[in-house]
Amino acid sequence: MDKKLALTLYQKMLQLREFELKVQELYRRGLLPGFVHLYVGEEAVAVGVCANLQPTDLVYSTHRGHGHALAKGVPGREVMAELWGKSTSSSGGRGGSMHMYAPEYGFMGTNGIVGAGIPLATGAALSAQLRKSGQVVVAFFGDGAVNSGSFHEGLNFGAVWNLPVVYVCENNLYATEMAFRRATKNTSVQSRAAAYKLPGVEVDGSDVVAIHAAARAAIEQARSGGGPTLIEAKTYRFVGHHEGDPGTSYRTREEVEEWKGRCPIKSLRNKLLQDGGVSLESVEQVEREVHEWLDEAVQFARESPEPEASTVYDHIYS
Amino acid sequence: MDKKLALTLYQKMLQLREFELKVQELYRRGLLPGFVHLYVGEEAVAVGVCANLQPTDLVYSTHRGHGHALAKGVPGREVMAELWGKSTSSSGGRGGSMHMYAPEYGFMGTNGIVGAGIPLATGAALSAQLRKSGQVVVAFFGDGAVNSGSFHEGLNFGAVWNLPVVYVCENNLYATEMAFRRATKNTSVQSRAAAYKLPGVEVDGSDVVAIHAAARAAIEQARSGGGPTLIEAKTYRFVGHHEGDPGTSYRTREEVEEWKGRCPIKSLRNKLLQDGGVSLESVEQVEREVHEWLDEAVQFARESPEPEASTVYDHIYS
Amino acid sequence: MPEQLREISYVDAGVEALREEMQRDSTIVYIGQGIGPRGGNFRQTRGLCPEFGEERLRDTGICELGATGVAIGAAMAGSRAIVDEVFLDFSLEAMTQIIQQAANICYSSNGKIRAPVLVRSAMGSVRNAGPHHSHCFYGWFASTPGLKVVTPATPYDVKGLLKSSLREECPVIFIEHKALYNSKEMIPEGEYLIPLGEARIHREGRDITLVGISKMVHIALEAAAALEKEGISAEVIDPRTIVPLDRARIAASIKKTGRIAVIDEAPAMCGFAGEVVALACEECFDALDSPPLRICSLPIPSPFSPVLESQVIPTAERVVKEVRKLMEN
Amino acid sequence: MPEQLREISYVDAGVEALREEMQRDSTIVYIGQGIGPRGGNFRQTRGLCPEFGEERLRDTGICELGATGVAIGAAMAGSRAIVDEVFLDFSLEAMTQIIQQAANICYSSNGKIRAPVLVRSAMGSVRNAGPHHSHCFYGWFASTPGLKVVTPATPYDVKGLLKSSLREECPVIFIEHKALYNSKEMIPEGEYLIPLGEARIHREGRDITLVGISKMVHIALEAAAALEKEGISAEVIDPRTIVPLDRARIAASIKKTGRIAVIDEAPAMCGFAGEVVALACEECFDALDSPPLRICSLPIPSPFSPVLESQVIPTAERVVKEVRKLMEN
Ligand SMILES: Cc1ncc(C[n+]2csc(CCOP(=O)(O)OP(=O)(O)O)c2C)c(N)n1
Ligand SMILES: Cc1ncc(C[n+]2csc(CCOP(=O)(O)OP(=O)(O)O)c2C)c(N)n1
Ligand SMILES: [Mg+2]
Ligand SMILES: [Mg+2]
Repeated sequence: MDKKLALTLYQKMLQLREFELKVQELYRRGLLPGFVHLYVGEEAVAVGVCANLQPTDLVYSTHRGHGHALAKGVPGREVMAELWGKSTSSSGGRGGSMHMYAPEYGFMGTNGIVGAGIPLATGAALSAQLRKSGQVVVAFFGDGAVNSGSFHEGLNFGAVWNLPVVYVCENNLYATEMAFRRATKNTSVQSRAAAYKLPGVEVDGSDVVAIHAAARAAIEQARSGGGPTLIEAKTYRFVGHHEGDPGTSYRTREEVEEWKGRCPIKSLRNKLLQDGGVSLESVEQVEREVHEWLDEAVQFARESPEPEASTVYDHIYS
Repeated sequence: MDKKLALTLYQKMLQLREFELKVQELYRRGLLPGFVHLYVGEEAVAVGVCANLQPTDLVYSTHRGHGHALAKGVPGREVMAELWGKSTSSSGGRGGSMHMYAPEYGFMGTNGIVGAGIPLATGAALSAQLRKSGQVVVAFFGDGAVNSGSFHEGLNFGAVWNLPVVYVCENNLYATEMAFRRATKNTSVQSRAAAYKLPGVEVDGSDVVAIHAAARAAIEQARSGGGPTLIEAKTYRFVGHHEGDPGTSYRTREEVEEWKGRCPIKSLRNKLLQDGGVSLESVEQVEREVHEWLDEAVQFARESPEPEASTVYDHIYS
Repeated sequence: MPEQLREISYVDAGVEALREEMQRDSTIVYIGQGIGPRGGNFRQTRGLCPEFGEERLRDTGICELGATGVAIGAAMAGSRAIVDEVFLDFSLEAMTQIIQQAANICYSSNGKIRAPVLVRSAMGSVRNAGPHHSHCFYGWFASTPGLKVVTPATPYDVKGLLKSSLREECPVIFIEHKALYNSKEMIPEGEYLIPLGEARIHREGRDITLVGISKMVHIALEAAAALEKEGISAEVIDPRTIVPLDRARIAASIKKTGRIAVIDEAPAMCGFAGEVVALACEECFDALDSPPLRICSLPIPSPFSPVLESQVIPTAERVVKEVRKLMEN
Repeated sequence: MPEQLREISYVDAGVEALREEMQRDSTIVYIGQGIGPRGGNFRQTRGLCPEFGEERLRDTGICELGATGVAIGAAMAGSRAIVDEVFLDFSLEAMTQIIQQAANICYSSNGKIRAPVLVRSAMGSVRNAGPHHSHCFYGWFASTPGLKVVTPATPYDVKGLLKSSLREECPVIFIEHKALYNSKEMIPEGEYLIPLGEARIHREGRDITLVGISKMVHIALEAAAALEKEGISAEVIDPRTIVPLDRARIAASIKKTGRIAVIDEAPAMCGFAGEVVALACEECFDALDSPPLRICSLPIPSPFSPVLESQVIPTAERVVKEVRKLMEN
């Protein structure tokens, strides 16, 4: 394990975690409009994958997308400002949590519609192929998307046209309260790659280093013309489906606790300190930086103005 | 091979074949409105499958559905009258080739929308399961339907709810002019059953006895609570996609001729006469009966009245 | 004939209707996301699963296309099916099944196959859900022959209309409003049905007829109360069902008042508001003292920002302002 | 300034527009069923594949949902995409992508992401195709903010409007009519563009304005010719694009004639015809000598039977009869 890389991954994951906990706090205090779905517990997936991407590569995300946005490089202050409905964010407060776009960072959007990002990402990969841009596109989606037509039709296109796209399924075992095993008989997502003659890979979603490696291989393959891969990251959300859902009626406390025990951030921290040869001082320095970063983001968002009512007609068509 | 069964299968296949050739002729003479997709060459599939069904079992068909209707027991005169837009058919001329319904024979409809019958059949199977009716439902569909979301979502439902439904894919290698291998990277339909944890079976679609056997097993399994099977019948249409399409620009003459050489009807006739121990006389008797049956159907349809214009508002809601 | 009344919420009225009808008709199966043990995203099936079991309350994965097709197929084959899209927006996944299969089967089969399927969902803006969760395109279903379209505005109407809808032989699109689920009304103790196609006059008035459905009924009532203070007497009518539409009762009201404004959460373009304007012209042109007025959401994708969203959807203030202007002319 | 004219068919006019624009803009990719080597189910891409290759003319399997999403995604990422649904009916498979993704992206992203995707398809009744292949629900797209909707009626309009549509920055729903593909018209030799939002006056008249789009323009013209013999002078206007709608030109015509009838192949309920009625009321109520009239398809699923189908869709005879009745009042 490369020390510098590992520390970067740690910092990034911590940013995602602290960011979401702050969103939770602000939301509960009634400061943020709309609905939010938090990424707490799943940070290793977004961070491990996106660490392999170039700024010009593209990411299509989901309703649970703050982490993807941050991991792809969208500044925390802009994400926070968008959640707050402020005009200073990349989408000017028009989109909110589920419709947040920052193309200047290669972040092509969270999405309120489950599965919708899969064909979109595939199309972006077609565009990259046609333009010979060298870009790779990543589609993140949950286990909930796997039984939808969008998954089926999207992956088939990626395969038959051999497009530079990587499909990353964050299998956190539930879609809202619906256990994946109640929604389908085949609970192995990666095994479905075969239906499209694609390679499928399963990876421990709590292990950022493993994800990083799996994603690197898939992204390199995609970039070099080898076509798509379906990666299934087994992960878990430590929180409810959305803020307001305690997430306890359909999951046992033991199950939640067991997964929390495998926290990707704590694990990496321990590894860094134990066999990684990183000093406690460096780790704490990173942690301080994350908190400063977050404070700045919140302050920026809080102090930013709301959009002007007079702009309501802007950008309907262009 | 049971002699009596084989002769019945022969007769049924010949009915389908002669019926379609008559439709072709009538259509070319401008007597039939709308559009027709003929089943010439694929008769073994419908006949082999439906010979295992009870009258109360249900069939959901496709745009290429005359053969399924006849095989399920809808009288030839009613099918012909529907194609002619006459009031004496089961759908009273309101539906035509692609929207033909005869529930009294368990024929739940042809369909103008590719893939649409798959969820419908699955739902009918849910109803059968809930009503404990003992019915089995068969969904016929082409290779063209396999890449659609309807296939994916439909089969997943059938599997996860363990419904009494059999999915029969008539893989005739083309959807309109589009070769299956251009539409997808994985050209084995049966292999996709695994994605839903269902059994998949491939069968020679020119061999009615083989189809009969495969379908029997699947139907028995479904009826006894063992859940769905995906059957892939490799078949071929000897004619164009619809009347008006010569079907020659995207298929080589050799390919067409090769498949015609494997004609399911000729093959069975030869087998019956050679090792089946059936006399030429009995075969010719069957053939005469088929022609009489057809003549009667055409006469009935021709002489039937068109619907009254005044009935145009009937049955919009009930 | 004094009737026992009690207060109930919009969402519970729906649950009650479902319970009564599922008891009455054992062929009803209810299909959708989170409608089983969870009791519904909006609590719209709370308590039903313990009573009727997971056989009849069928939770699904996220596959509205398949679920809707399955429901229609079950309905064609002898069950009565309910498919819950949860958000109206998600019915977009299943349009082909609703429009092509459900709506046409009865007619195309010459009445031989019926598809008594109820497509349930909740529409409209609530809590800045944004563009993917705020649609109001009920007009699309209304424009499709073969479908009936029901859009209740109050608990009383939810119960009576849902029960009637579950006895129709055709597909019914039943659309509630998310923002109304917690609203309350007094309803009778016992069973009652409301026939589809009967408008409800919420408030009588002399000077103008306000037509609205679903949440806009309440906006209209709020506006009518404010207008009253200015000496303008507004009649408020809720058609309650778009198909069939109670043209007679709406026309009678317009003939009485001489003026009409339609308030609609959908954008005006090619929608329900235009339908009511056309009705007014067709049925009572000579009685019109001023042009029929449409007060609709602006033609803008739903903005997330509260500041922007509040510009888009009709408010009582906007209704008052526009009606006042109309009366002054 | 004499212009070189030549005759061309509706379908070939589209091919010509595509050829010119694909030459001009190398980012255009065309996605759909049978649009490659086959040259299109309606011959709507004939000859393009040999010229531009299968890289840019992408045949797909039967998966309109995916294909449409792919086209939108490509458009978001820097290509200009065309997705051909072939039959308008099949766009029902892809509604969620068109309505939720394409229409909203520009607004929600504050203008940062554009989706210049053209969704092409053919609508309407032809040769008794029946209920699954005859829909005319263009009004649904028109009611969706963020989409433009183009419905050309003639070869001249197809070419000029398709070229303009391929230069828009937003998603454009481009709907031809199946029954018009073989119709012919004289068009200029060279390149020309028709801006979206400009109605075309096909025939001037004094007594009544007939508004129609697509095939109904021709029904209106046929009716106008017949009415002329009865001494009724009808003006025929084709808005050509529903969004943006040329309200000014339509209103000016109504003000001139004092009467208006809208002819629409879609059923009346909640549709385009009501929109024009509302427009007439909003823009020229005082100029109306009689109530605005809707002449639409009957609210019935498309019947296959020719006898029945001919009852459903507006014919010139029906238009003449209804207009005559209107003029008599
Ligand atoms: C088409 C569609 N159907 C339903 C929903 C409602 N919904 C939002 S998130 C969600 C669960 C998604 O589960 P999954 O894909 O596993 O992602 P997770 O929330 O577990 O990260 C559902 C059902 C939706 N947004 N889109
Ligand atoms: C959703 C949808 N898309 C496109 C079509 C047009 N279409 C009708 S039949 C057909 C080909 C079907 O191929 P397949 O399923 O293989 O059946 P086959 O014709 O080979 O029997 C197509 C594309 C349709 N009817 N429905
Ligand atoms: Mg999940
Ligand atoms: Mg085929």
